[in-house]
Formats: sequence, structure tokens, C-alpha cells
Amino acid sequence: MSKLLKKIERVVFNRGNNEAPFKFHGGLELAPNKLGLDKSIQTIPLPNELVIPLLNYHKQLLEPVVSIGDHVQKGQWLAHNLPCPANGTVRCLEEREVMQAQPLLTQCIVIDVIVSSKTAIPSGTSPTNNCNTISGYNDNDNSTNNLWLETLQQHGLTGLGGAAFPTAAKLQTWVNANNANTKKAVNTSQLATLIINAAECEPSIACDEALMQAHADEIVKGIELLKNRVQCERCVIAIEDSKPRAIAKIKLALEKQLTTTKTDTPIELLTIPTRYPSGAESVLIKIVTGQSIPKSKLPIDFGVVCLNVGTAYAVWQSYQGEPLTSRIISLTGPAMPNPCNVRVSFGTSIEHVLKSTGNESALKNYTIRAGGPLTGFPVRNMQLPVSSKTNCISAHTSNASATVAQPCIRCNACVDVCPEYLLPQQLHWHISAANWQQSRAQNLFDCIECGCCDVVCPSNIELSNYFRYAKAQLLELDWQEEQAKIAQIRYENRNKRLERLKAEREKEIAFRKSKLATKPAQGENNIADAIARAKARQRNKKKS
Amino acid sequence: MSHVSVNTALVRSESPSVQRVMLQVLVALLPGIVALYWLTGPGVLLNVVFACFFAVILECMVLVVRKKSLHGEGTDLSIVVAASLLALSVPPTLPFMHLLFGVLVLVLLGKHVFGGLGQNPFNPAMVAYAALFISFPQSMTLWFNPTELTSVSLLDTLKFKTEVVGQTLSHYPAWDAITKATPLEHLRTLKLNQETISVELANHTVSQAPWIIVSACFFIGGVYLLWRKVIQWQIPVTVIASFAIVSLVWATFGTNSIPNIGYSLFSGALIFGAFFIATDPVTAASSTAGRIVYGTGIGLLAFIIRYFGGYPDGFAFAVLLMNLCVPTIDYAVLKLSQP
Amino acid sequence: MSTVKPQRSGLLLSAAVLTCTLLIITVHWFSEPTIIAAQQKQLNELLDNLLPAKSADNNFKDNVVLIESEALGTLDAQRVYRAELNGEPSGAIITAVSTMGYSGDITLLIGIEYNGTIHAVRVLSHSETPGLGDVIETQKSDWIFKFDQLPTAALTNTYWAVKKNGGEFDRITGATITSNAVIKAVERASSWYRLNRDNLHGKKSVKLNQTIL
Amino acid sequence: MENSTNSNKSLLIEGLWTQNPGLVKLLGLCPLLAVSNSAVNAIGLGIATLFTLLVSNTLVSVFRHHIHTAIRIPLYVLIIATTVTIVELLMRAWFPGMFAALGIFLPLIVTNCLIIGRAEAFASRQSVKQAFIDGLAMGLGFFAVLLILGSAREIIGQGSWLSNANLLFGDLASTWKIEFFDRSNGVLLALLPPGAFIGLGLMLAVKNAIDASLKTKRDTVELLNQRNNQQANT
Repeated sequence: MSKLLKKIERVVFNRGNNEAPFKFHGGLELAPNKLGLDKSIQTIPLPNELVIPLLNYHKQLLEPVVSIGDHVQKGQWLAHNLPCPANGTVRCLEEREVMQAQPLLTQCIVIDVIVSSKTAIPSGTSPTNNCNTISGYNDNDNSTNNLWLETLQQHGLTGLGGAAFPTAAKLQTWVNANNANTKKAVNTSQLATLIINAAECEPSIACDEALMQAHADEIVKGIELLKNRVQCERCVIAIEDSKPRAIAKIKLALEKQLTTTKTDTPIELLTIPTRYPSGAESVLIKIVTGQSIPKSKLPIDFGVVCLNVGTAYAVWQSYQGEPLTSRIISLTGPAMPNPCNVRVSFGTSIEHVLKSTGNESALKNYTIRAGGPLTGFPVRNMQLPVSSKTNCISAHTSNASATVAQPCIRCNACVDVCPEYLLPQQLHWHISAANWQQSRAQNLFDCIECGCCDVVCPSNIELSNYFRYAKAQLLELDWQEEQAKIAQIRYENRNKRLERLKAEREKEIAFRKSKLATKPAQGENNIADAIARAKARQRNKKKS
Repeated sequence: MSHVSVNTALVRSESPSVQRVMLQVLVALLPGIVALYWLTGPGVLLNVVFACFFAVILECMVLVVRKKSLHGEGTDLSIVVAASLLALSVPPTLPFMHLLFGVLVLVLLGKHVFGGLGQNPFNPAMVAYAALFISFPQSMTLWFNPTELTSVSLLDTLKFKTEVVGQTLSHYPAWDAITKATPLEHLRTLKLNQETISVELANHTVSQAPWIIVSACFFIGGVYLLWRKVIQWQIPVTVIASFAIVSLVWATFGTNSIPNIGYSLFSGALIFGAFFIATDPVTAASSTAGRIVYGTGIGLLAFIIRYFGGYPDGFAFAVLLMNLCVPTIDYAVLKLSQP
Repeated sequence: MSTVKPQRSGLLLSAAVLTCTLLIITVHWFSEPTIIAAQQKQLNELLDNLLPAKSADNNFKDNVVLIESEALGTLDAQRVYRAELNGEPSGAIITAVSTMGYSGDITLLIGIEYNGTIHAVRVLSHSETPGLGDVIETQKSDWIFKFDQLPTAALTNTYWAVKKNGGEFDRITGATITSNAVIKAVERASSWYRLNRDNLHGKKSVKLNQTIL
Repeated sequence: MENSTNSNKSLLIEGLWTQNPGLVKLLGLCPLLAVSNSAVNAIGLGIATLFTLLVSNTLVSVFRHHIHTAIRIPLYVLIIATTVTIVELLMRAWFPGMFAALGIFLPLIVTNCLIIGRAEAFASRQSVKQAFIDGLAMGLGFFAVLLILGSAREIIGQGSWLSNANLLFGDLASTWKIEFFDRSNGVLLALLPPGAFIGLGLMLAVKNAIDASLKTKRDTVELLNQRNNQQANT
């Protein structure tokens, strides 16, 4: 059925060339509200202290490779694949709150920044050396590729779209595959496609747009590098049509690129309609290729890799020997005195960011949010450090979502806007009844938490919150189940071991018993012999 | 609960709200109410006012008992809409006591027994209608005879609606002259008497004219709802289309005991129900495909019950039966549409 | 309990069956006369209401003929109880069926005197709509009493309909069909009786297995 | 399995409330729903069921040591069927009107799972006294549900209570009928089968609501006690 639907869709709306993208279900046309794009990107001065969480993408704690008091250099590892953003001294290792929707304390390295001109690079692990061995674009044997991926890893490259997935891991399976077929694990007619996501993920966030306006050439070079490394059959950069200036800049850079290099697969520039959440990975893949990715699969299974435009720039920076230690952040919102886009080192506190951009007054008077209006969250602690996930800080006069939620009347507005074909009202129903497994059966995990349903809900229900909560509950349940299974196996193994030991012991006892059983017999013989001998002796004595 | 919150004020200009939706439904009902007033006299207004008044009072009482905020569920007008729909479905001659029973069923059995707004599997107005229809079949199948209407004043109607309580209708032979069965009830009577109904039907199409106007007014209201995007097109279109197609097929190939399409569509509760009853979002299917299945089911069941069942107009029962199927429809659509 | 032997179980079961059977036989034996009397009393109450008191001196409950006539609604055999006074026919109780009800058949008992005057009509069984058609039961309304003492011989054909259709009967509100069905059935049965009464009273009676109607 | 720890009081509470056959175990719903359209019908069936339950429980308990597992079900059925047949015969003879009103549901008591259920689950393992009291409690519980449902349906449906009492209690009882309003204004829905289902559903809801509120109360008291103890300890 789904295949049939897809086929019909393909025939009826046969799109997918670079002129007209595929349509996706649902979504919302929201006002872009981009602020501060007229200003150039400033790099804000380094703060006195940087706080670097020792937590990787998989929420595992990293083992620090530096100790308290060490002098550290920009680019030097603080832990495995975690480059230091600035020169300084390791002040301490302590638990700090990190920027996350649910407050979380975790181990962080706190660094006292030393603002000084060049100091000698200390000995130790310094990843910057490797990239020198990478030669031109077209040198593409496996060993070079592996070296390149290793460099990306060592430079701490993660996606800059919001999820911060490690870039090297994303590219790994693809880079070393020699032909297009091995690039597709799932048998599809899909071309092996590299998609550069230049559709801003949310309204009012402008960091990608600002980046494109400022660094179009570098971005294109980065894409070219990626394209040649991964050997894709198609390479698309998708930009929303609400960004004419960025589109013009990129177009110009692409043309420039074409004059310098010759290639079979030129980078396509795809202008897509401005419709939230076109910046979400699964939705963008749908828009560009027409392929919907079920949650059980990864885009790479369908021969597609999607990277943020910021990541492409970071790849180019990495190629230039620069590790990823800072990112562009949008300072925006109706109550932000001086909205702008600035480059901020990871580990800088929100307070410092706002103070050094002339937005100090926003700290006192208004609500501060990290992230956009739909997927962001309010921040109360102004000392939280910026990370590669932080794309926006906004200020508001009040928290408008404080309206009281009313009962759901199942008006289906949420169904109409859901890009993942979910039935949010049905999920809400199941979750309200704590029917976790039922919500899983209704594909809860396909939810991308875009928040479209929250926007259209006439009853002001915070639907995506329910979904986050239910996901957490389900993961917890799964974990418990797994633990129970492990415990069960452990218990069974223990029982087996005990049985084995018991059997051995019994065997031993049986063996000893049998030994004992034979011994007394011998003993009797001995006695009998002794008696016989004694008697014989007596007889002999008598005889003699 | 996590601390993420969508700042909806940042991205939406006009905030949709349940009150606004309900208000639009009430506005859409106005032409139909006016037409019914013109056709059947002041009884319909009395019904609407009385039903809404008691429904609101009862709703507030229940909310107090259930320790719920009056600001949330009490002011969202949903109960006013449901009570109005019930009041428009029942005859204008219905005694107040019977209507009160209907409102009781609507609020208690239709809505709050299941947990209040949004939790009820069955359309509350139709639950109340069905309960009334089964409980008081005499007063539920009686309407003012439009041709005698000029002689019925507001005072007369009030008298009828209050005094008849406690008495059998047959004790009021005088009222026999100015009341009559609904057109569909009449049709059924004819059919059961095994008389040829084609002549009657021809005459009836003429006397049908006022009913067509009433249906047309409800149709206008329904189009307004579609225009304001309060309802989606799938349900009304499929209800009417499936009913029309089956009627057409039956009238062409079946026996002559089925009236023509125009008569079929504009008599009874079909138009009113297709736009206002079946589209109740709480009890309808969710997805587009689901709504199509749901609407088609209602149209077919309404046809079957009307022409082959035990009741003259089975729209309420068709809706209730399809309400039962909604979870299954939703689930099936979800399973089929996802890879 | 598992120590009990199977043979013993069988014996126990047989003994229990025997005891129970004996018990039931005993109870049946001493309650049977009362049961028959109660049934007879019920029947008598029903039938006695259908004919005038002291209009019969024969045991008309046993004086039954089975009639197959379309006039009685169906072609199935219907019972007719014949009453006699001093050896002369004095009336009959006719079982008639109407197939024209709103839902399903309506079975009627019509008590009619020899001169054609209806003494009373009662409904034996029906499945009319509760609240509408079921008011033909005596418990629910007194509509059915409208047939009492109706001199059918003196009535014209137009009399037998509800007022709305030009007849003389009040209809049951909301149940024109049911009213008409009963009226028509009574009309046909009474006219059939007037035409066939002499023939009917001459017939030999049949012995019925059941006494319950 | 013999234990006599069940006090008579707890057995009665179980039958009437916590393990009520009509509201908790939902046993014997067919006659319960079908016959509860008037108070007198309900009383008639209630008494018949109560009597059958008493007799079968007692007999099963008396013979519990002599019944082999293999033949226990046929024996229970035999005992129950005999009791029901006797009840039926007696009713036909002395309460013919009641017998006619109850119709098929009187002989159908044989198949009421409540009776065989109690015989199998309780009477076959307990002393005669316990089994008798259990039969009484369960029968009374069933009787109570029938009576409440029957009364409610009769009052709402036809505006009267205890009509036709003469069928059960003799001609003297024909004056017992209490009339609240005219029959023609009754809510017919209550008398018809759907009314039985709705009525039982509402009774279940009320019972659960009472249980829930009792539990909250008990929990609160316990919590307070715990707190007091803690304070006392500190």
C-alpha cells in the first residue's frame, strides 16, 4: 500500500529534478523573522573561563587526557577527539550544568583562558599535523580517505544542525565504498546523494544564512571536497527561497568553482519553498529525493547523506588545519536589544555572549531561550556554556506558552501539519493514559519533535512535550527490560555454574566414597593376613 | 515533563482556539435555525434556548462535582454547540420534560461518563437523540403540520410543550389535526401498507419544498464551515456522495419503493447531519483516508437504515455505528500508509 | 481425594442420578395437580373475558375447531373455541393473525357473540415498537377496549378504519399502521364469522394436545 | 485446602461488596440484564438464584470428601439442575404469574456460572457452614444488584415501583405498587435491553468510584499515621 502511494505520488507529482523539489506532508508556513543579517559576523572576545563538558554524542563520559594545572593549547585534545577551544590552564574538573532541555549535571573541564599571542605548541597529541599529508582533491585512495576521516574526528567535527552527530561516523561507511551500489545498503533506485542542508532549521534562527553570506566560497570548497571524497552520484545544496542574498552568493561561488575545476557531477543548487520544518534531516531528504526514511533505518541505508552547511564549512576549515572549536550563533528575539550573528567559542557562557554583544540588558529583564521558537527551551542559568548544538539565543518579553491547556477536541489540525504522517492527537491520547507501548506502535519514535502540532493546536496542548516525555519513558522501560534480561542471563549462568560445581562435588564425593569402600576391604584383608601371619608364626613357633 | 516549550506566540499570528471553532459552528447553524423557524414555528427557538440553558447549567454542575476548572471546559462553548445540535434534531413540539431528559443524557452519558470533552467515543448529541427516540417514540415522530402552522402561536406551542407532560398525546385529539408525522415517517407508513407510493411521492415532492429549503440553509452553513476551515471536505462530501450513489443505483435497478435522489438527499437529516453531526472532530476518524472511509460508511448505513431498517431516518444510528468503528479505521489507515 | 476408586465414583454418580430423579418425580407428583389448575385458571381468565358471562354452559375451552382461512390472516390452522347455551350456539372465540403490523405479526383473540356483536378483543402476541404500537396491550392503554360491544352486523365497510382515513376509530398516536392492522384483522375475522357461523358450529371438535394458547 | 479463617463477617462483605458476583465478578449477567426490568421480577429471580445457590453450595460441601475429581463437574451440574427443576416446578404451581414473567430465565439458572463457580471454587474446599454462608452472601449480593437495577429501571421506565407484586406475594400485595408518575411519561429506554446495559455500567462506575475514594481516604490516613510515627520517633 505504501509503495503504491509512493508510486502514485511519483507519477502525479513527478518532481525531484533540481528545478522543482518534492512536496512533503504537513509543515507550516511561518514568518522567517530573521534579524541581524545586515551586520557582518563578529567573533566575540574569549571569556575568562571556558566550560567544556566531557560528554560525547552517545552521552558517554569521556576520560580527560589533561590534568589540573596543565597548560593547554588551542586545538590540543582535552579528551579523546575533544579539541580545546583556546589557550589556557586547566583550572579544575567539576560537575557543571550543561545546556540541555532537561537540566543535567555532568563532568566538565574548566579552563582559565590565557589571552596571549603565540605560545609554543607543547608536545603531546596534536592532531593538526595529519592534514598536511592530505594532498589535492582528486587523490582518492583509501589510505588518504581514512587519514582524512581521522582528521575530521580529531578536529572534533560534529554536525552543526542541532543534533551534533559526529561527522566522521556519518561519512565512514560511505567514503570507503568504491562503487555506487555498495553505498546503498537497501536496494533502492535512489542515486547516492550528498545533501547539504542550507535550509535554516527554524524561523528566527539566521546562523546558516549569515554564514553563507559571509563564507560562500569556503562553503563551496568544503562541499567540493566532501563530494570528491565520498564519490557521490549527486550533490545538492538546498536553500530556502526566503534567502535570496545567500542564494546569490552561493550561486556566484558555484560558478567560480566550475571555472576552476572540471567535474561530472556539478553541485546542484536547489531552491526549496520556505516551509517549516524543511530543515529537518528526514524532511529535507524527502524534499530533495522523494524518499521517506523510516525511523528504523538511517538515511545512509537509502544512499543519502545529509550535512549541515555549517558542517561543510567546518570540513573546509578542518582541511585548512583548523579544528572545530567555535560556531556561529544567532542572537535574536523580539526583546534582544542588538540582534546579530556572532562567532562564539565552545564553552563560553551565555552571560558572556550577551554582555560582549551589547545585549546585557536582555539578561535582567527578559526570558532567555536557547534554540528557536519551536524546538528551543527556556534557560534560567546564564552560566550555561555554548556547545556545537547551540544555534540561537533569543530574548522574549514573557513566556507566552503559559496559556492553560484545554482538552483535545481531536480537530486533526495536528494531523494535517505533521511531516511524519503521525496522528499526534492519538499519540497524546495514549500517552495521557500512560499507554507507552501503544504509542510506540503508533510510531512515536518517528516524531522529529518539530513542534508544528503545538503551533496549530487550538487547545494549547504542548504535544511535542508529551512525545519527548513518552520517548524518555519508553527508553527507560527498554533499559529496564534489557537489565532484567541481563540479570536473567546472569542468574541462569550462575545456576548452571552452581549445578556444575555441585555435580563436580558429588562426583568427587562419589569418587572418595568408592575409594573408601574399597579401602576397608583391603583393611580387612590386611587384618586377616596379619592374623594368618601371626597364627602361622605361632604355629611355626609351636612346631619349632 | 521536560522543560522544552514551544513559544507559539513567536510563530503564530492569530491563535486558534476551541472557543473560536465552536463560535463558527454556531454561526453556521443560524440559516438553518431561521429556516426551521419559518417552517415549523417558534418551537425550534424554544428548543435551542432551553437546551443550551440547561446544558450549560448541568455542565457547570458536573465540572464542579468533578473538581475541574470552569474556565477550561466550561467556557469553550462545546456544550452549547452539542445542545444546539440536539435541539435542532428533535421535533419542535417535543415537550420540555423530554428535552430535559435529552440534555441530561447528552451531558452525563454522552460526555462526562467518558471523561469530558474530547474523551467521548460517541457523538453526544446523537447519543441523546437516540435515547430520546427510543424512550419517547410518540413525541419524537410528531411535527407541526406546516400547512396548519398559521394557527399555531408561540403561546400555543408553549402550552403544548408544557401541558402535554403527564398525558398521553392521544388525549389531545385537537392537536392531532395540526401535527403530523415527518415526511420520511409518512413514506415508511405508505410502504408498509403496500400501497403504490409513486403517486404519493409525486404529490409529496411538492409538499417537500419547505424541507428542501431547510436542508439548503443547512447546506449554506456547511459551506461556510468548509470555507472557514472548521471542517474538512472529506466527511460531508463522502456522506452525501455515497448516499446519492446508492440511491441512484437502487432507484435505477431496484424496486420502485425508493424515491428519487433529490427527494432522498433533501429529506430527513442527511444534509444537516453530513455537515454538522458527522464532522464532529472528537468522534470522527483522524486521517484523510480515515475520514473518507468514515463518511462513506455513514452514507451507506444511513441509506440501509432508512429504506430497509426499522426506523424512518437512521442518520443518528448510522453516525453512532460508525463512531464505534473509528478507532479501527484510524489504526488500519495508519498501518497501511506507513512503510 | 485421589484415593477414591473409579468404581466407587461410578456407583456414587449412579446413586446421585437416581436420588435426583426420584426427588424430581416426587416433587412433580405432588405439584402437578396445582400446576394444571393454575394453567387452567389462567386460560379461563383470559377466555372468560372474551365472551359475556353466563353465555355458555358447555366447556367451550375444549370445544375447538382448527380453521384454515385467509380471513384469519394466515393459511396456518387457527383455533376457534365454540360456545353453546342450552345446546344452541351462542358465540365463539377466534384466533386471528394480522400480517400488516409495523414489525411482524400480531396475534389476536376475538370474542364474538352469535349475533355478530364483538364482546372483546385481546392481543396474544406482537412485536410492535415499544412506546408506539405496543399500546394495543391492555396494560399499556385502553385503546383495544374500543372494540367492546361492537355490533358488527350493523356496520358498513367504511366504518373499519381510523378517522384520518375516513373511518370511525381513533388512531393510536404515532402508530397508524398498528391501529389499522388490528382494525382490519378484526373486521375480516368478524365478517368471516358472520358468513360461516352455522357451518362452524356444526363441525366436530378436535382434541388439542396443549391447553396453553 | 480447608481453612476456617474466613470469618462469617468477611464472607458476607465479600459476597455483598468486594467480590460481588454482579458488580465485581460479572457472573450471571444474562439473567441479570434480562430480568431486571421490574423490581418484582428481580425479586423473583433473585430468590430463585439465592435458594439454588444455598442448596448447591451446601450439598457440594457435604459430599466434598466423597467426590472424585473426575466426576465432580457432572455431579455439581446434577445437583444444580435438580434444585432448579424443583424450584421451577414449585413456582409453576404456586406462582404461575411469576413463572410466566421470568420465562426462560428460570430454567436457565442451571447455566448461571455464578452457581457452578461457587461450587467449584469455594464449596468443594470448605466446611459446610462456610459454604452455606458463602452461598448466602453471594446469593444476597446477586439479589441486591438485581433488586437495585430492577427498581431503578422500573422507576425510570414506567414511573412505578413494585407493580405486579401480587404475582409473587399474593393478592394482598396488589396494593403495594407505588406510582411516581404516569406510565406514558416513563423513559422507555430504561425498560429495553440497552437500558439494562447502561444501568449496570453506571452501577459499576459508582461502585468503582466509591472504592477509589475509600482507598484514597485509607491511604491518606496511613500516610498521616506514618508521618505521626516518624515525628514521634524523631
